[in-house]
Amino acid sequence: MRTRSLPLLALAASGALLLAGCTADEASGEATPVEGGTLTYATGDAEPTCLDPHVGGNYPQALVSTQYAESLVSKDDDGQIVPWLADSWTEADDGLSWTFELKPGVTFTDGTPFDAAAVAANVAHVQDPATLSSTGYLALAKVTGVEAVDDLTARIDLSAPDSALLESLTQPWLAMESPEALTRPQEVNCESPVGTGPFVVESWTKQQQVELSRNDDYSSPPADAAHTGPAHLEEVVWRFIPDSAARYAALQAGQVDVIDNAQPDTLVAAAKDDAISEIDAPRPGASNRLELNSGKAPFDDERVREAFIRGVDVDDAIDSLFFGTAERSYSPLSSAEPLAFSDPSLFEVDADAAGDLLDEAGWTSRDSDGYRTKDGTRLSLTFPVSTNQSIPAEQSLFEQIQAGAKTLGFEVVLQPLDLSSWYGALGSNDYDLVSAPYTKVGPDVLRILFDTAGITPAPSGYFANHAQLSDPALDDLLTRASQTSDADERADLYQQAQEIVLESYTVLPLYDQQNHYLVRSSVSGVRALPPVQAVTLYDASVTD
Amino acid sequence: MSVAPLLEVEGLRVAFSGRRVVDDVSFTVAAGECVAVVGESGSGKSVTARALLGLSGGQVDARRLRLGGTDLAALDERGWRGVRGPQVGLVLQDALVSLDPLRPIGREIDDALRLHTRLGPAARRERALDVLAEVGMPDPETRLGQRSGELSGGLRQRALIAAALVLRPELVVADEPTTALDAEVQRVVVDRLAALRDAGTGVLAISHDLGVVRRLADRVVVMRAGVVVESGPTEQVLGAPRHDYTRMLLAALPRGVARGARLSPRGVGPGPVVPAPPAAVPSRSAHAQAPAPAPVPAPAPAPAPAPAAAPDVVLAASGLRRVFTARGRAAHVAVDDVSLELRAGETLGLVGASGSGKTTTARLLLGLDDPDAGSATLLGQPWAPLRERDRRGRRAQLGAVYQDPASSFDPRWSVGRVLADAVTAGRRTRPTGVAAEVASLLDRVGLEPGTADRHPASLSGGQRQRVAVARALAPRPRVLVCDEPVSALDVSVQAQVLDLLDDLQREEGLAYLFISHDLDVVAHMSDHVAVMQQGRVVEQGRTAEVFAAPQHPYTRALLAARP
Amino acid sequence: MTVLPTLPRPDERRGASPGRRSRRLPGPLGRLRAAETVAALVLLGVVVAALAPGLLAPGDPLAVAPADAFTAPSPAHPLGTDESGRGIWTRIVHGTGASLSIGALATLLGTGLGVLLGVAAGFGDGRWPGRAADAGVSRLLEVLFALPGLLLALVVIAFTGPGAVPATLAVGLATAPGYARIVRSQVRRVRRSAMVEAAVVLGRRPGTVLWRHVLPNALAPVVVLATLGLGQAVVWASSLSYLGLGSPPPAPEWGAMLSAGRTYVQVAWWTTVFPGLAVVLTAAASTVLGRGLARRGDAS
Amino acid sequence: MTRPSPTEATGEAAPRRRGAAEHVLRWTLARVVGGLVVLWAVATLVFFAVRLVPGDPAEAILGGPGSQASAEALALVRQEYGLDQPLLVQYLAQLGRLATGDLGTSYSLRTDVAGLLLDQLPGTIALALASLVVAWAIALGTAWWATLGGRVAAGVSSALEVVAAAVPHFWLASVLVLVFSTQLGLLPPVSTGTPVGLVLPVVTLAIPVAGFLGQVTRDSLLDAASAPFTVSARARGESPSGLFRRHLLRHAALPGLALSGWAFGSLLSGAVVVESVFARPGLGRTLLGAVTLRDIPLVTGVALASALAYVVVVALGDLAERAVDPRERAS
Repeated sequence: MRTRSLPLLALAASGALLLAGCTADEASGEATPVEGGTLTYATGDAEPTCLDPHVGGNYPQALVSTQYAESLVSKDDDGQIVPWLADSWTEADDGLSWTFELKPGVTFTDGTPFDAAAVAANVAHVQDPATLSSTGYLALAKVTGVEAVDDLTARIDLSAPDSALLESLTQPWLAMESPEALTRPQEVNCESPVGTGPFVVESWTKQQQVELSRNDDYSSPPADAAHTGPAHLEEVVWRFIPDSAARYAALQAGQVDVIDNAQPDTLVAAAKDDAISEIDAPRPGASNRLELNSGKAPFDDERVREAFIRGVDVDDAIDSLFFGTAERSYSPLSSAEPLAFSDPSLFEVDADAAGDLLDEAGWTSRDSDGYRTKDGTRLSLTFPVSTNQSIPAEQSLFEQIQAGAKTLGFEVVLQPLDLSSWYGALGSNDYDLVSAPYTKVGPDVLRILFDTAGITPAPSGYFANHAQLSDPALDDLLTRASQTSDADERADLYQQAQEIVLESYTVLPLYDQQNHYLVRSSVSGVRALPPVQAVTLYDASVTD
Repeated sequence: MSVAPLLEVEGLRVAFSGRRVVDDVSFTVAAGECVAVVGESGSGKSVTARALLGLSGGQVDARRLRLGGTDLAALDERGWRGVRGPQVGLVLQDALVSLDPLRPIGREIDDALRLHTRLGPAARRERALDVLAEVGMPDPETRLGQRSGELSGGLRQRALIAAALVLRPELVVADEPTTALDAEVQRVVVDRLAALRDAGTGVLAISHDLGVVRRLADRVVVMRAGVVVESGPTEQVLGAPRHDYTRMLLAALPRGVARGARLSPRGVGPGPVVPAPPAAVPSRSAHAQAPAPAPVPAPAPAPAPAPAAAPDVVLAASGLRRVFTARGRAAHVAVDDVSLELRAGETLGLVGASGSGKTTTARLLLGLDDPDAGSATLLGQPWAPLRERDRRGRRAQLGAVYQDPASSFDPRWSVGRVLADAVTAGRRTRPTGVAAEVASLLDRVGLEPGTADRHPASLSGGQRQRVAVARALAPRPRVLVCDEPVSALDVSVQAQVLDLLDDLQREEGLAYLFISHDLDVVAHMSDHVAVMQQGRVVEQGRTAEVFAAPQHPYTRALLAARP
Repeated sequence: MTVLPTLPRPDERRGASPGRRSRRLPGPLGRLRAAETVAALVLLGVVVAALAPGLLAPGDPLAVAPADAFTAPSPAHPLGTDESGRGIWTRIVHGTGASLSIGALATLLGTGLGVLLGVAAGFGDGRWPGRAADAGVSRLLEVLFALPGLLLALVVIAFTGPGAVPATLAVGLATAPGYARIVRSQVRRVRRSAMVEAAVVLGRRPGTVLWRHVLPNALAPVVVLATLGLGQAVVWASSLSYLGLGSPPPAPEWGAMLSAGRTYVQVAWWTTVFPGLAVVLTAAASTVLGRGLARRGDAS
Repeated sequence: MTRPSPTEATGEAAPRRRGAAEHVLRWTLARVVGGLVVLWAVATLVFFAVRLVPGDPAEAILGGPGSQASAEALALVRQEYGLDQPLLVQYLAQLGRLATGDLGTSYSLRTDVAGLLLDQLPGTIALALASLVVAWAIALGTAWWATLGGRVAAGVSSALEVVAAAVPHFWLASVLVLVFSTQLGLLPPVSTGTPVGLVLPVVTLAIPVAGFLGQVTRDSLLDAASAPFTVSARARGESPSGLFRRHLLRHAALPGLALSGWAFGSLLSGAVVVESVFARPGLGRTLLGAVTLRDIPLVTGVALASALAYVVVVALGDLAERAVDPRERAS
């Protein structure tokens, strides 16, 4: 569970371009969609424990719930917030409330009307501790309550201005569910959540599949959908096939029509297969990167950090392990973030310079294994790797980094750990290097990842500032960026912040958070829904 | 009876990967005639028998191999299958394993009918019932559904014969049909085969038991090492044997041979030419607690008189009882109120059918099992029941010789180690003195000194039994318990081992508890005899008296059943 | 003909040497002897690879060369290279030690535990202490059997967490009940044999009997079984690595190599096929050799 | 001088039929009690093993330290799972719950374990039983071929058995998918719920077990083939194939039946891998997920379920063995 994302969506400024390329989308324009038919989708993400995205709140839930539950607003490919269940919205002048005009005539698939009371019930449900929501709960941190002004007008009250609210509301984890259905016991609601979406959860065979059927009364597509009215597909089978090779084999054999989490080698194989096309939809938020723990030796010495980052060449490794499907990143943010700032010059590999830096830092002698030492201490780096979150290619990449670092005189100790132990290692500050993917819409992710406050662990022991970067100037930039309403100023502040992060040599950016879908050519209309790039099958149709 | 013989075998040779085990064997069997092939282990008699059914498994060739009108030598596998069953029937020894233990005997009999006739199920069942009745099977209806394991030895042997006879073959080959059967059952089987012969069937009986052969066979073929050494009418071959080997076989039979008289010719086999002089025996009086009889100088003339002094009771049992209980079954009384007395220098024979409690009695007396009631004394001291701790110190006084010596040796140990272990009572000391004593032991049982380096598994059955005797002698015991010590041996080897035991008794004044199902052997070996039936001793007394004038009906039945 | 050829055994009478088997199938037997030679050679190679991997593959199993990644088998890399450009052959050879030692240590642990439990259960003579031990151990074995093999190993790992040491422990524990059951029956067989009775009649103490007769004779088959079991332990250990519960990467352990290679099966079959063959070959060779030893044990 | 078995002494009498019903009852009772003891022991072992694991179970329930669970949520969970009670109370409560069929709630799936297992069990049982049947078919088929096909067949089949027994499931699965799905396109690479989808998983699971059964079968086959009763049968004119069918087969199958508990266990073990690779729902996949996430209630549940299945299968194997071999066995 909780694969490759620790979802904590927050608001980011709107109005920038998303770069997601959707090849299947282009193909769909050619023919009129076929009505009816069954599409089988195979997900490599872990099977959700609950189909209600309010409960917990992770990417696997986002993927499947996008088919049956809808949010108040969405984002289009250009990064603009677009109407979905809400037709329009206004922010109060004091920024302490937002008023949403809801789309009329929408009903949940159990017949309950969608109205302002429903919005209030959903917010209350997410905020109820018994729901055990984590992602949605935190996204609504500043929400104090929902007022039903009238049937179709809902006002969300805030404890403080929150310019991230709209983007938070685009997320599947805050999708609207039938208030009637939410009154059922949680186990029941987890099995059969009721939304307003184009499909309805029919049944859930654990470890096998979720069966979804068309919602024939569907009337609430997001503003950027390709058509209106009910979905083309009559039925969707949502299968869980965790094994990457098996998933691709099933796609090849035509047993399934769409797969997610396509691994690099299958992308290469698929590129040669005319019957299969690819959708590359990198997730928003941070890029995939190595974080160097500047909070303790040896990385408390910036020279050592710089030596590591400039001494270890990762380009060849990324190229060969990902078969050219992943582009090297030089930014702390995903390329899906319009405000991402790159500075390749900081990452030019110069092994000699790196060696000099290490000499300078006092790591001059070498022990019998060839590792550098200082005062009898080996230059050793502990690197806990979450086997749940890092795909095999990534784990191989770490092995190659380990080998590359060895020539520099670094000993990198890889520790493959299950998720729980991995969190434990981070919590006890028992790491020098770590790779922790972070999905979040907008550059505000930088505040979570690099603000000094992020070093202090939450009561549970978890903290997000793995680089343990503590820079008052940076903190100030990030705070100001989150408060300004001027787009240009905001962009500038975020660029300055990113420059500070990159120049601190606490981050080695690798590539975007990979999110590749493979689609059989018999299927058209499949696209990734921009907010979190989860697939939507609303416009999809099958021919065969 | 037709003039042309039913079976003609001429120049039969069988070889296994080049090694010839049957060489130029010729004989004939006429309808209504019983021909017996006799010989010891390795004589090739069983291979000969199986070659007649194409089941030898070796390379067979013969100048002439005809059965009735069929040229057996020309048959292919399919042809053989047509002959086996309808023309030749085979009866093997020990039906427990010669009938499929997982199938009811009815099915086994039915198989033959199904394979070779077109009869329907009802008719086949009828035939099976007929043939079972014919072989004297009581309550054939019930038996059809039973498996060999559920039948007694006699009944299952009858079932096996029935399965061979159901197709009315012209020739029946019986391979050791009576071996391992109790005397009474042997007799039933022999009678059945005799009846078959009288009804006009040709019978070829393979046996090592000359007593059976004498009763059954019209003619005898004596084989040795794959070659026929002598053949002719039974009276002639057994009454006036021409060949030394035949004479040796006959001499080895203990029947009617006086107590103490030799069965084996001197110099035959590995036995000592002259028994070891008593001087070779280290002083043993130090070990003996009870006054030991003076060793009789060897070689002693037959029969050895009991020591003049009042015979001491060395081993005594009084009211022994042993009950076995198994879950879900009724308790089984294996030994019931058995009282015995064994005197120094004497042999007490214990006879009875299998399951009569002989072996359990032996185990109780050896202290391997504790009686539920009753007691035993050894050399006048309490022996059973007793804690093993208290018994262990006196174990040296009592030795044992088993039917199957092979399994009583640790397979990893050489003969020398086995004996050294016995000599030193388990301690690992005094290597030089021990070696001499081991050599002396081997000499006393008539084995080469070099035997010490060999492993029991590489020895012949007779040699193994000699090693077992040597081991039993090593602690210098006063009493030996011999449980069926010769039952697994060929008759000539049996003769040698019996002679060895006799010699040792004379030389060392040993007392034997001698257990056997073979009345002749017991009669030859024992001074006193006890007859057991269903756990009880039904009769005991001096051997000569019991055999001459049996009092108990069961003893009479046993004696009458002797072949 | 020679279909199921059955030689007559004239001197074998009922009751003679029970427990000894006589199998005389000339064909397969002759064939298997050749197979045993091959198996012995394979295992010899495996042992050499474990002790001195440099002899067979001088390269560094951890040295990465991204430029050489996914090279098909070629003279330079006889079995091709993996995702990091490391030679599969080099990694298989250098991984032998890890793979084999997990299997061997697990087998050692399994047989050790098995012998302890089996002797405790089997040596009693049906009276009080022995009987209670037998009942207790038998129950325990039944419980362990109820969690078969890999399942027991997985349950153990659920508690210990993954890793090479837990995997060894887990496989060792998982194999122990099997060995224990066999040791128990062997000890009982020898305990009840005429050999032991003969020793008792000669006045030997129980300790002497156990040490001199029962243990050596009962444990001889265990050596054979351990040879057979070694192969299975290697397979299990590699299964655990495959499931991500065994040796951590980048250690060249066969199961871990397979697990990593399976990701790339679409583009580089050799990363999966050859480490798998190493497992199969080792397991099969130890089986063949174990069976050969067993046969020899039967025959002597 | 081995101890005489009491049966040998039974005279000409028919076997004891007295108390046959009583015997069956006794057998059944012993099986049930034995099975319960096994389940109790498994539950106890697992329960105390759990307490030896470092870390806060309540945190694990909420998804590990990374879940940022609030103190209230932790308290809620502790109370719900009774983690604040003394150990003995927890143990007794656990046994009490187990006795009523309540296996608790999965940490990771947040669902009722018993219900989940009930859903998962049939798939695994079907897979395992189908594989058992196929394994037997392969083993006996090979034995048949080896028996009748002469030396070459005997050698080849023997080699095949050894290799089959040595093949790891996960590797076999990969190779089979590569060949039959990717290359030949004959069979679906992931399970479909139709019989066709069952082919590859079943074959994958069956082959190694067939290798073992084949080896055991062959040993007993050779023993049976050299037993005197085969001579008797052939002396009646029985053909080699008749001999195999009517006599040898049963003898060959006996030790295999005795091993059916083991074989079933081996299949359950293999199911862990096979279910994952072929994306089949089942106990094995559940267990793997539970182990990876250290989901103790689920691990306990799977352990109990497999122990229960094992106990039942062993009893069935025992019944089958008795049916094939009615010889009364002492123990």
